[in-house]
Amino acid sequence: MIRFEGVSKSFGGAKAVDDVTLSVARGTICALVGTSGSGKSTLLRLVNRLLEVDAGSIRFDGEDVTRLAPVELRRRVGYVIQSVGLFPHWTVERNIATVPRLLGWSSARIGERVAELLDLVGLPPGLHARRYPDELSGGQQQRVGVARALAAEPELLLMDEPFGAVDPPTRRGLQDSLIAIQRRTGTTILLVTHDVEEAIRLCGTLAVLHHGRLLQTGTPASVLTHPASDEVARFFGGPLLGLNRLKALRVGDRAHVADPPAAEGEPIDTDATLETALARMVAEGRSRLPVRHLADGRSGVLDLADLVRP
Amino acid sequence: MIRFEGVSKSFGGAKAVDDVTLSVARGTICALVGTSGSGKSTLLRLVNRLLEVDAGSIRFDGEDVTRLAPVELRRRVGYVIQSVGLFPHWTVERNIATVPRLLGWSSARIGERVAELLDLVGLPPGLHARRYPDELSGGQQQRVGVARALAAEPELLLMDEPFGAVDPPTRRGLQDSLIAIQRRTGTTILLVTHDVEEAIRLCGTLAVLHHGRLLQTGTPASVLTHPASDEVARFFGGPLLGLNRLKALRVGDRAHVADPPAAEGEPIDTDATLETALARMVAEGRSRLPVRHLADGRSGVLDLADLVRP
Amino acid sequence: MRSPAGRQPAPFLRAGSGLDGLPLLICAIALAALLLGGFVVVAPNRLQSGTPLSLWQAAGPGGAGALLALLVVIATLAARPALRFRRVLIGLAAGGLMVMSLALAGSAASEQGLAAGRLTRVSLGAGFWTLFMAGLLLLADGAEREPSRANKALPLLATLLGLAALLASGHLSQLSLAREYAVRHQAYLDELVRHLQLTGAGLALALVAGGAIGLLAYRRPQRAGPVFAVLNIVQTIPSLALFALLIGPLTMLTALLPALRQLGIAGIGPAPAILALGLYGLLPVARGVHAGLSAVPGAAVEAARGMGMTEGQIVRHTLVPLALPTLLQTLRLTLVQLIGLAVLAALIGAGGLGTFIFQGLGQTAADLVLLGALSAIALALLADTALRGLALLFTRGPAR
Amino acid sequence: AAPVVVSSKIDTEGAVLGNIIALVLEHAGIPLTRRLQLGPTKIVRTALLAGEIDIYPEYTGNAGFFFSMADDPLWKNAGEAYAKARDLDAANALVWLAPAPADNTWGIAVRGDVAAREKLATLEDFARWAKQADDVKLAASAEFVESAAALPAFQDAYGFTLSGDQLLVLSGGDTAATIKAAAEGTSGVNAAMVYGTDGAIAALDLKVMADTKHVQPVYQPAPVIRKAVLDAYPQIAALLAPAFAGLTLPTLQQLNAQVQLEGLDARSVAEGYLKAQGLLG
Amino acid sequence: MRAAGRLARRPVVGVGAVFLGLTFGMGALAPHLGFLFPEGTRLVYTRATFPELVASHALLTGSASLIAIGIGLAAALFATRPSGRAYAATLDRLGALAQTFPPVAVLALAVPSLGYGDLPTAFALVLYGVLPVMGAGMAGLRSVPASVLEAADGSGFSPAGRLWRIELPLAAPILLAGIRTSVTIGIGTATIGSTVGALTLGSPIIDGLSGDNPAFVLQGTVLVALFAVTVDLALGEVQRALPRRAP
Ligand SMILES: Nc1ncnc2c1ncn2[C@@H]1O[C@H](COP(=O)(O)OP(=O)(O)OP(=O)(O)O)[C@@H](O)[C@H]1O
Ligand SMILES: Nc1ncnc2c1ncn2[C@@H]1O[C@H](COP(=O)(O)OP(=O)(O)OP(=O)(O)O)[C@@H](O)[C@H]1O
Ligand SMILES: [Mg+2]
Ligand SMILES: [Mg+2]
Repeated sequence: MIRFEGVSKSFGGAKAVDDVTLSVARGTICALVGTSGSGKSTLLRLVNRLLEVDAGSIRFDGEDVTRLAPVELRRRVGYVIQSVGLFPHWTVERNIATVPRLLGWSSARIGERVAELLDLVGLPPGLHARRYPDELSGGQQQRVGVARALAAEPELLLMDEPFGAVDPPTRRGLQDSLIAIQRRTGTTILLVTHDVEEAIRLCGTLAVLHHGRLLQTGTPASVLTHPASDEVARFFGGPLLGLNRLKALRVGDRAHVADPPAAEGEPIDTDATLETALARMVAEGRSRLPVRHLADGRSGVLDLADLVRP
Repeated sequence: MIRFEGVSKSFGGAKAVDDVTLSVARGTICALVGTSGSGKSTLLRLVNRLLEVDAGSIRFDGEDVTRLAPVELRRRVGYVIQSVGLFPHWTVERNIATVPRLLGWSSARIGERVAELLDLVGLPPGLHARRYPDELSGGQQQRVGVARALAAEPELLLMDEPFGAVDPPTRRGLQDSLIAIQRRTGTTILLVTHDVEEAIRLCGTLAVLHHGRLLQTGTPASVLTHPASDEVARFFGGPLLGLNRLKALRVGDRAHVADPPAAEGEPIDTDATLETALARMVAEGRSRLPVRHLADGRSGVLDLADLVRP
Repeated sequence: MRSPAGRQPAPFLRAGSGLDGLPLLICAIALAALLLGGFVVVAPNRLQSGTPLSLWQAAGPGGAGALLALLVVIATLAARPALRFRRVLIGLAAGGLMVMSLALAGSAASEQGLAAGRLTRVSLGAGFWTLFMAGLLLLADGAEREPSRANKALPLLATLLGLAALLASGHLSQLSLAREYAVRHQAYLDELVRHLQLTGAGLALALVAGGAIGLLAYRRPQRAGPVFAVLNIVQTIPSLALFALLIGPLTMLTALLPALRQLGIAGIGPAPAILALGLYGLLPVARGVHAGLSAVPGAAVEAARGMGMTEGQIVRHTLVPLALPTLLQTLRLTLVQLIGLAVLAALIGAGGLGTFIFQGLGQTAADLVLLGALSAIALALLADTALRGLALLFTRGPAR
Repeated sequence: AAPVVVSSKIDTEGAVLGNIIALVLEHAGIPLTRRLQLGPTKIVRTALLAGEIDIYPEYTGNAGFFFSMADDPLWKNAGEAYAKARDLDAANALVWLAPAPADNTWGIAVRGDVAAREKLATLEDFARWAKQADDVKLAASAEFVESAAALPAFQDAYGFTLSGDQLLVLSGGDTAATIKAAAEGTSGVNAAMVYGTDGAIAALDLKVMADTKHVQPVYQPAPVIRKAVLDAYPQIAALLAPAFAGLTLPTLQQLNAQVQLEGLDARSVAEGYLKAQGLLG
Repeated sequence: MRAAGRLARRPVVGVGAVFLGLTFGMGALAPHLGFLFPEGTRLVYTRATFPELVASHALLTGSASLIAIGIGLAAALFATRPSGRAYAATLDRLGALAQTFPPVAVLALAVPSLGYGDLPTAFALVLYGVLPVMGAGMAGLRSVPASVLEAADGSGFSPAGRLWRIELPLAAPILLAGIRTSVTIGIGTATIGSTVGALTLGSPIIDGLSGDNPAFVLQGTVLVALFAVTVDLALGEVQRALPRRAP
């Protein structure tokens, strides 16, 4: 879907992005993580040509983006900007309708789409459609920003810290909505985040940037299990790296066939994270949990000891 | 040291703080946590009389704060404001010297103190003393804000999300500095934070606010083990509450005398958190760790199963 | 979103508490001025200064009592913050104060004028003006603080209607100001139109050129510094000097290019006046446009670009609407400034309301000066109010 | 043909005379544009020379300044002054039409009460008073103080000097301002520069000091017209002659007073005068 | 040394030098400029020397500006204190109203009560000078971030200490810009004081305009324009040199 090849970008001599090569497959979510100033936002902006590459190429569906007219390209690519950037003089409704209007959709179709999107991001249209951005809380604003980027069913979604400024419970809710949306629409997403947990929860691929260079790519599990360098390990929690690994691994990865008698209690799903399993064990004071269904249809158990299996 | 008794405060009819009764003992750190708008900042401002209580009383060292002259009171109480608020026209040095100058310290004494504080917050004085706030990164600014509040060795320190705008690794560094400072000076601290981990790491007492009301107070371990209500449980991670509990409990709470043979490997300290222990187990793929010294001087072990003991 | 700690409102400003100090203060000043200063001034003829008559002497016990009663009403209303429609009522009372004091002055002028013969002139005194100004300020203050648009407009419109009715009734015709107007009502209309034309043309010039400069400065920030430095120097040249300076070059220009004269461009008259007005408007317009555009949140512009808006659409849908409050404010300030400056155009033969001022100065007829000056002020106030109203329409209601 | 652009100076008398010209031409059916009270002498004269205006009333004595020969004694003789002005301006393709008899010359007036107390009637009396008393304070325009033909000429002829403290100089000041300052004694002023035709002198109880030595040039108002325009409308000369001939000193003073003191419109004052003269049918 | 060199290259030095040179040299220069003007024009202004005119103009505008700055600053301070905030809008409006009044009219109306000369001129100048200072003062004081004010209060500054050490230094750049505007407006407006007997650089301009003398108009115009520009640039220099930051 989107492929960076040897992409570099400098600002006045300083390299913000340095020889990055990275592919994101259609329908997947890829997280760009890295410390502040590592070039994440710059990389996103290169995709929709808010910036132009200095060297290398970016292919969107096989086509070099520099061959596409910027305005057309941007209408095919949704963009959630780091600082939300809602248009303060337009209602929520009108904000979300921005791209559809630019594309000249009929107003009936736009109306339907806006209502649908508001539902999707959990804002009842009746309550919120006609409000202005400054009448919304920060979290609601960010949801509108996401809805706006999704409006014209973009093939690719660029999200720059979409939930950056929200308190933990709200943030979890937004992540759940995003997962649901992505499942429904199959959009490809390139997501920038500071938040390790968010990256692990949402994304199939992690790409770790540092000083503009790509340090490592891979699934959350592989990156956390085998960090390529100290930098990567440090980013994912240093001494607590091991714990973050539990966020990346799933019950199915470690559960084993139930040796009857199966454990008591409410069984846990195979695709729950090991972290959730551990939390339940701690909370319930037990070291074994029943597992609902293994991949092969049989049920099983998860032992505390399974969590620390190397 | 500081005692709130039935304190209430309204803004135009809406209660921001509602009948709060709370004591903070000398030399302890108390965390005020709660969702956005729950009245945390308001409660702090009532202490140094940037706001006045509507009802109830606040006693500072046994004396009602309304009896103290506001200016005197504020010079005895350090205040780290939520939005940093450094004086942009003054150097770092001069910013930190604010209260000592107001108190009329000699310049030699001020110079010494500033250098000492800069060291304490990890900013080499030679490099930073003569810089201006806008030449510092956000994290460095927050450290200066903390140093400024500490300058005159206040008896009480009010900190409103002192490390709110900093990325996770830097934040951990700042928390470590704060712990060190507090250990050295024995200052009483009232700390507002959004960050559960921070609250648990730093504070001896948690006070959970919701819509202006105090829902629960207690040690982190007790609050996390026995949340008083669903609200509290939700704030501390909902399904992941159990994991957060591991942050609040220490190895010494669960380790037991070594049944020889003791476990292999580098022993862990008794005052490390269970979370750290778990992280090591996951990282090293082991379910048993040696413990350096138990409270009674003997050495011991920590088993994976100890983590989930009810 | 983390909300920055807002500035704490002063405790006594909190809704529903305390009394409103401002109307009380204004009433007190008005009362003092009435007791100390003359309400009207009676002069033996048009040129000589006259002797002041107090409100009591001029309006009799009835009139004086009625005016004082109105002041008491306002003060009472001000002291009752809980009252509904309080601001509207104060506004109406303030308007009543203006209309009534003018009416009383008109009556006094008729009586005194009839008593003392043809040459006698009755002018408005310091006491009257203080009272009138007090009414005006109360009206404006009320309109600004009142949240509802309808309630804002009501006292304003009522006052305007009252003043218009009073003027139309002929009740004021014996006031010196009215007599000055009466003998030159034809010329007055011409000069008023002339004044508007001059101002309008100067404003148009300033808007086009200044707008372009402001846009340029926004697009190329590195050029903004020098451009504004040069404009600043233009602004610094005293108006009298600028008007005078333009006569020479323009005369020379028309001598060289007689064709220009066909276009009505000449060394004296409207051309240099408009040019000078345009030059003066340049800096405020350019600065306002630059500031307005620069204040548009960068995030909104980036979002617009990221959505795939073309540059034109970004300007139309994002830059202009978001900068609009500042742009309207710029328009308002520039217009008001130019209306005032256009008075000087009369000095170089371009006409306008300044004509009356300079004629009046020549004849030392204070009321003729006032006729010109008050007209210019009224024009400026009207323009100001109208553009404020316009700005209000363009800013949406609830959240601000 | 193009309309005749009628103009005048900015002062009161300019308004009256300009309106007289305009009304007469209008009555005779000559198309015209009014640009009355255009500005001070400089502006109006420049405009006439530049062809931006076609006709305006000017004072014969001023020609002395236009041609830098103000010191010539011939300006003190009414007939010679007019003839000289007419001849000099012929080179500029300008025609001076027949002047009015009124002489709007510069003079000095003193407050009535002061004049009575000090027994002042002539400039010789004034000089005596100015020499012995130091409470004389004269309000005057800068032009009056500076111009060799004005105050310096009086001082030379009558042998007195006024110090800087005894003068209140109003830049661009008109006699109305000086008269008012003297009448009201503002800032201690008790004497004023006046013009012969000022309407307010008597009404404000000022007494003009007689110029017994005839120091001043003669300033008779006359319409000055561009020759090209006069050629296009040759009847203008004959039309304006009777209107200006009727403007004697008392008449012009009275007309000015109607504008200045009564505040009447210059146009209706002019109309009244022309009607009274039977010139408007 | 380097600072002096840098200063020498600032425009204010050049413009100021031309201004001073013309002030003292105009008398000598004027007789040679006959070719510029119609024949017979008197070339040398004699009522007062140009240094006298400049000195008198400067004294008048200087004192009026000081008063205007004092009043404007006091009003701005009052309007930004808690007790005065309710009066801010009205003060602002009063100042704006004073500015719409044409200065010539102010003079005409002030003379009967204030007499002729410097007094009514100074009155008009003060009337005109207050608004820019007041407006800029309010804007500057309001521009101080709320967080900084809260930090100052929280540190235990007294209200006066907060004003003096925190608010005024931070408001200074904006305030100074207002003072700059006020003073340049004053220099320009003072010229019309000559019509009521004040001695200013307006005297040659207005005498010239009414006395058919373009030479006087030009001399006065050039000098007053240079004066205004010099003072404006000089204040700009002060603004630049003002420690954005205090030691
Ligand atoms: N327009 C620009 N001009 C100059 N330098 C820039 C520009 N944009 C970004 N940079 C620099 O490029 C580097 C990368 O910036 P970028 O915004 O991509 O970082 P980021 O990873 O998004 O950081 P953050 O997490 O703080 O948003 C930084 O050093 C930044 O200062
Ligand atoms: N000055 C004020 N005027 C009116 N309402 C206020 C004021 N200050 C705070 N409030 C209101 O009081 C409530 C509590 O505010 P407070 O700032 O104490 O919350 P908080 O817990 O600090 O929130 P946050 O975590 O977002 O900083 C909020 O509803 C807020 O809107
Ligand atoms: Mg970024
Ligand atoms: Mg807060």
